[in-house]
Amino acid sequence: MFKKLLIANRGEIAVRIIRACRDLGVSPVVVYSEADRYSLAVQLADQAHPIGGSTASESYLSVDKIIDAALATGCEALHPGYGFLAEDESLVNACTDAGVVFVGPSAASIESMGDKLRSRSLVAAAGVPVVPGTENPVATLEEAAESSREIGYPIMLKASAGGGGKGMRLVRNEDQLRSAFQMTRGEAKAAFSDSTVYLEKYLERPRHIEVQVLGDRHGNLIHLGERECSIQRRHQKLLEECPSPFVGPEMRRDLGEAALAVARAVDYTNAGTVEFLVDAASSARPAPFYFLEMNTRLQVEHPVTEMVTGLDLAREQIRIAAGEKLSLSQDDVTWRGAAIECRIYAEDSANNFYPSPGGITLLSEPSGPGIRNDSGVCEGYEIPLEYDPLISKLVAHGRDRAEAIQRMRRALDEYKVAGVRTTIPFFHAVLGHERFLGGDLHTHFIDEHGLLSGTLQGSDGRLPRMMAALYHYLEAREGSSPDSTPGRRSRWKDYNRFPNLDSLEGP
Amino acid sequence: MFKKLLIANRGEIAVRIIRACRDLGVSPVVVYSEADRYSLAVQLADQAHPIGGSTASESYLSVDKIIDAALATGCEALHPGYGFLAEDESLVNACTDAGVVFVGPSAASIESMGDKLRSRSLVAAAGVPVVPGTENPVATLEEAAESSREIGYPIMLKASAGGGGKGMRLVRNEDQLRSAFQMTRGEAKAAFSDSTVYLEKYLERPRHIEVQVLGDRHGNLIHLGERECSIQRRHQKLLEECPSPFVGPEMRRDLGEAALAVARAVDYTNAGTVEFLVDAASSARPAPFYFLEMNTRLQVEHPVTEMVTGLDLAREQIRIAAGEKLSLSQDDVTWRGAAIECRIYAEDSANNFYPSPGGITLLSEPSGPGIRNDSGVCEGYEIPLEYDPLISKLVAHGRDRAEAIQRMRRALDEYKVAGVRTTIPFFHAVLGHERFLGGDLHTHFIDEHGLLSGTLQGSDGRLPRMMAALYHYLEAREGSSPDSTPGRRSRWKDYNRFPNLDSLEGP
Amino acid sequence: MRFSALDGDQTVEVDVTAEGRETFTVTLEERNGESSRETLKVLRRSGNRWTVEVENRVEDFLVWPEGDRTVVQWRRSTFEVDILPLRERLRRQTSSREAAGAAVLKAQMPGRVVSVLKAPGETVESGEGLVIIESMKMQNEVKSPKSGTVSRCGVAEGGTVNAGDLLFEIE
Amino acid sequence: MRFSALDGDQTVEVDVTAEGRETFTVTLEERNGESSRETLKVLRRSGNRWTVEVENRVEDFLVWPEGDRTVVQWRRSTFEVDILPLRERLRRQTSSREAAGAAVLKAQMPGRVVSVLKAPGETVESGEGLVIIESMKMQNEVKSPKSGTVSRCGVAEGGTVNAGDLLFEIE
Repeated sequence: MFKKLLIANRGEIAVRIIRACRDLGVSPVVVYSEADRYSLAVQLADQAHPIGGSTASESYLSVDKIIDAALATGCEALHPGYGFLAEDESLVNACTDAGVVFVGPSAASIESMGDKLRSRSLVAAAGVPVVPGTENPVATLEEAAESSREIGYPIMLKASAGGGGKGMRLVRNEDQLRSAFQMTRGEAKAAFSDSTVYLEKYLERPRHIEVQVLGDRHGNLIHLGERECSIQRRHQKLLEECPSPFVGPEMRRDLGEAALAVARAVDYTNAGTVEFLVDAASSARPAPFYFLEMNTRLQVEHPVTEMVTGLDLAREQIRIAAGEKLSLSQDDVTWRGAAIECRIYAEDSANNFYPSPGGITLLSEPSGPGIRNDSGVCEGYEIPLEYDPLISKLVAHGRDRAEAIQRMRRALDEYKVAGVRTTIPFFHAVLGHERFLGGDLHTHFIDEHGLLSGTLQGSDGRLPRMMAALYHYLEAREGSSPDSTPGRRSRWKDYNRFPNLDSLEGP
Repeated sequence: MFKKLLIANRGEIAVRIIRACRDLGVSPVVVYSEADRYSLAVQLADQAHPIGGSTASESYLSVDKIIDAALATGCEALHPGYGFLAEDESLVNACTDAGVVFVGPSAASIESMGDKLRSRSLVAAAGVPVVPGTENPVATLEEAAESSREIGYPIMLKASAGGGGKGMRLVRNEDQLRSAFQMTRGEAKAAFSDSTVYLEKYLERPRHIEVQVLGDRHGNLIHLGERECSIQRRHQKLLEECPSPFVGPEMRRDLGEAALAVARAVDYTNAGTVEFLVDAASSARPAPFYFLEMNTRLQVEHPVTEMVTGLDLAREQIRIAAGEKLSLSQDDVTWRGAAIECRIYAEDSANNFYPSPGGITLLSEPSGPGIRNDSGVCEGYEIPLEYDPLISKLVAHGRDRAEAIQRMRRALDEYKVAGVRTTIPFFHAVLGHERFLGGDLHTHFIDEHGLLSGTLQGSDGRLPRMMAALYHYLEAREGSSPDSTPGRRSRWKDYNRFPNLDSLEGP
Repeated sequence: MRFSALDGDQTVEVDVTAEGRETFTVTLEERNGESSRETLKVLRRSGNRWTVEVENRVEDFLVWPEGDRTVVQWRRSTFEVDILPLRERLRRQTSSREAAGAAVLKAQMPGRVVSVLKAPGETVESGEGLVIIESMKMQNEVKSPKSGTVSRCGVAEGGTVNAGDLLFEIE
Repeated sequence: MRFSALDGDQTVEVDVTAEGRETFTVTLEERNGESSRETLKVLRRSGNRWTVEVENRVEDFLVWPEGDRTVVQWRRSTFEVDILPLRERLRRQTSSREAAGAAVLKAQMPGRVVSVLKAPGETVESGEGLVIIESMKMQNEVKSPKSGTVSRCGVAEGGTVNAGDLLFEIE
């Protein structure tokens, strides 16, 4: 096993990997940008290496700085987490050159799956269904129009270098295609330096169901069952569960075998996720499913699989990277109960999910039976403007889906965050929705059921208004000035008093 | 199901029961003594009912006040937790009289098991082995001496009304018996108003292994496997695990059947625990085990069984009390992995476990995969002088015992409590002990391995001394006065600022 | 002590009176002109968190200031309360009357000023962009609600703004 | 700034010098007369918790005062440090010299005073009980370390004491 491992990431996933390191007896080293100096990950690590400015391009996206940090701190391995450089083969190659073990698949696997058009044909060749569409790039509008007529509208126009919901556009008829075609190519060129686009049949109300796979370097490859991630907003997952309420044992086996076939097609090692769209609206049973893409890294939502299978995926990742064999075979995998994850963001769910950066002035986290909170913050932490404003991933496990939901609602009630708005009220609304309780999910669930509108703002404001008055009354009596804006900063020093030193040391 | 339930307890178990209520949609009401006014349980409940003074006898031990609280708040059921009145049949009878459902067994079951001598003969009659000893009270010294010679020294002199480690005395020879006999009788009279004593063979290095049972009012009775609680100090459990590293499938079945026979002998319903002493030092295999006592309530250490079986025991208790059937049969019970619980007390483990009451000025609780922390406190909470100074029960679950231990050590490292001393350093010492890792446990483990001595005090004080100097340097610069004792109270108002109001309102 | 709270587009009065060390009576004028009264008993206050007994129920509130507003979280909802001491409300009404005819634009959320498009003295058309503010991954252009002249600008490129900060005033 | 810390029965000197806004050099005299020096870089302070970089490692400390002592928790151990500004140590040494011959008994832990057995002016034998203090479920009798006369008594029945509080002085 490695002695030291560099965590080339931030926030909750850096904390998650620190914990896996601790359980393995590996010394965790984190990198941090200027904005993350006071983060929980820095506090929990054995060593913290600064890598410069606050923007991602100055820090977490710089391959050179990450490799320099690994070498400077004497780390033998590097875990990329998710996002940033996690699916960038140039980091893998740089690790190889520097003699640092990359905790993840090979550069070749990442590259094959990074090109969406190439991965489609690889997967189709492996006998796994892909969404009906073109096998090759469509270079001209005429070609696109002809293919679209063959496939049948609506179609999805996709950038081959895109993924994760980026670089795609819905087209419902030939009129729309005319304007969309050049626009999508132009955007693809701008975003990915590659204007290649292709066409896929658009599924109206699909379910997003994905399968976790795990492979070692000794030829062992297993799947850990599925997760359903249909609760999305603008293609960003918000709530995930394991198992899917739609999937029975037979479909689980089919999905699992398809996922393994995909992974085998690219000689996959380490943890990966094969995403499928399931056409639940189709009358066919078992419902048809189609390969969407493969994520060649640990997913944000991996804890729901951990809760149900009892495995530690981050730990398995590091073990695999160290050359060890998988700690279990396919037959050893068992699923117990159900787990749900809510992504708690510093976003105002009552106001169109506007980001709500600022200082966390109070934090009280839920606990008790079935609850796990993978947090990246602590009281006094200031959520930076620069990154994804994820506060924590709240996970509830129960004997069945109903108990997991009950426990999640209890945990959301216990979870107290002051100083920033969060998505907690939004999840209350989702978890209380009849259709959600019935398991009737699809990727447009949030829009279709009006869960994005401003209705989350509380309505009976009588007591809150009284409470606000009492607050100002007591603040006035305690001597601060409620006449002026009682700015957030004024209270800040109670929590992180270090900035005070400035004035102590003199010029 | 009940609409409202009264929780006749405090601390972490009150919080635990609140959570079970939330998961069932029952409105939780807590009682609180003056000392518990600012407790976490009061904060989380729907309703909080004051029951007077801070001492237990003025509050949590008063049957009248508890019943009055249930009636005043309109509660249909009452959960006693553990300790206080949980095993007092007078509370059960008072509940019956008041028309309130008691969440627990019948008064008759409690009474049968409360008398240790009576329970011994009931259990022996049910064909379950009891520790060799007298079947009847020993009334005279002569009788005691004769029985002792028959049984063979060392023997244990026990008060029939005792239990839980109270009212017993070890006697190694007839000389000791002479002085011990009257003393134990006198103490039994003083403590339990009952001088009845009896004799038992004393086992030198037994393991304490207990079995969780669960019975409904429809005749269904199951066991949930064993817990090992051999890590004790003065008969108080400190660390518990499930499963026992000593128990294999065969012994689990035998212990389970014995526990069910005991429960059946008293028509037991609801959750209960049958405790056994296992003579692991005996050369016989399977090792002989003997009935010790039955606890007719939820145990402190129930979470380790919950983690391994996936069940919610507090929830099952309430369901059973509401007349529902057990949610599973014996064949449905499965055990996955291993769980360990550490009882985190406000006690100075470096100083003979002296209680360390005071205010918690900083609290940062562990989390992440496999970790559950059932806490009764929050930052700013002042641990009362009046009760058991339990801060929380930290539980770690893993795929096997080794992983559970690794995760527990990680969680203990993450757990930060300032303002009071805790038993966290003690648990580091236990979990790092070779014999513990080997599973070689017995009830004198702590004494025998010198884990109570002052060696837990840190030795290399170089950095801590530097840090203390830096602390006083910065305190001085920030304007407080380090020349005077920087008393704990001076910082108090930062955390619970309400006391300030005193001076605001004028006389 | 008397306060003025906004309820929709009306202002209503709120009165707080101390009844004892930890008990307060709060009287709230309703929109229909009637008033309601509650006795709030503060069981515990710990920073932004308040545990209050109201009508025999324990209620948990989070309260913190955010710009001009007071944010109250209660049960499963978030409330933005616009409340000021009565005297301060009267003072502000006067000053806003003085500024009548001017449009004052304030930041709706915290962010970083990416680009300032207009300077004081410049003329703007209705709908023309004034400033671009970025928060995390989203850029947001603030547009002028009327045609006129920039009379005040409270932002600078590269700086940050908090909710409620003045961005532009157009006369 | 210079401090005096107790190391066993010796006092050693500690010096703290600020090198910058968040970097400090601490020099510690060792018992053998040599001294060691570390540069402590405070990454974060949040209440009682300090995250400090020392020799490229991130170290997490909890520090809080308890009576006369400073409690430091570091890694898996708890340390009680007896440290005072040098000037204060010198002042106390003088005053303790003045009180030479007197035995001063201080509370070792917080508790409630159950019973006060002696009053000022009374004579006591060595080993005789002075006061009974209870913490949670344990009662503890504090005994006189010498024969003499009670010169001071800092406790009252029913009251509470904190660690370090004066209980009795015997002359």
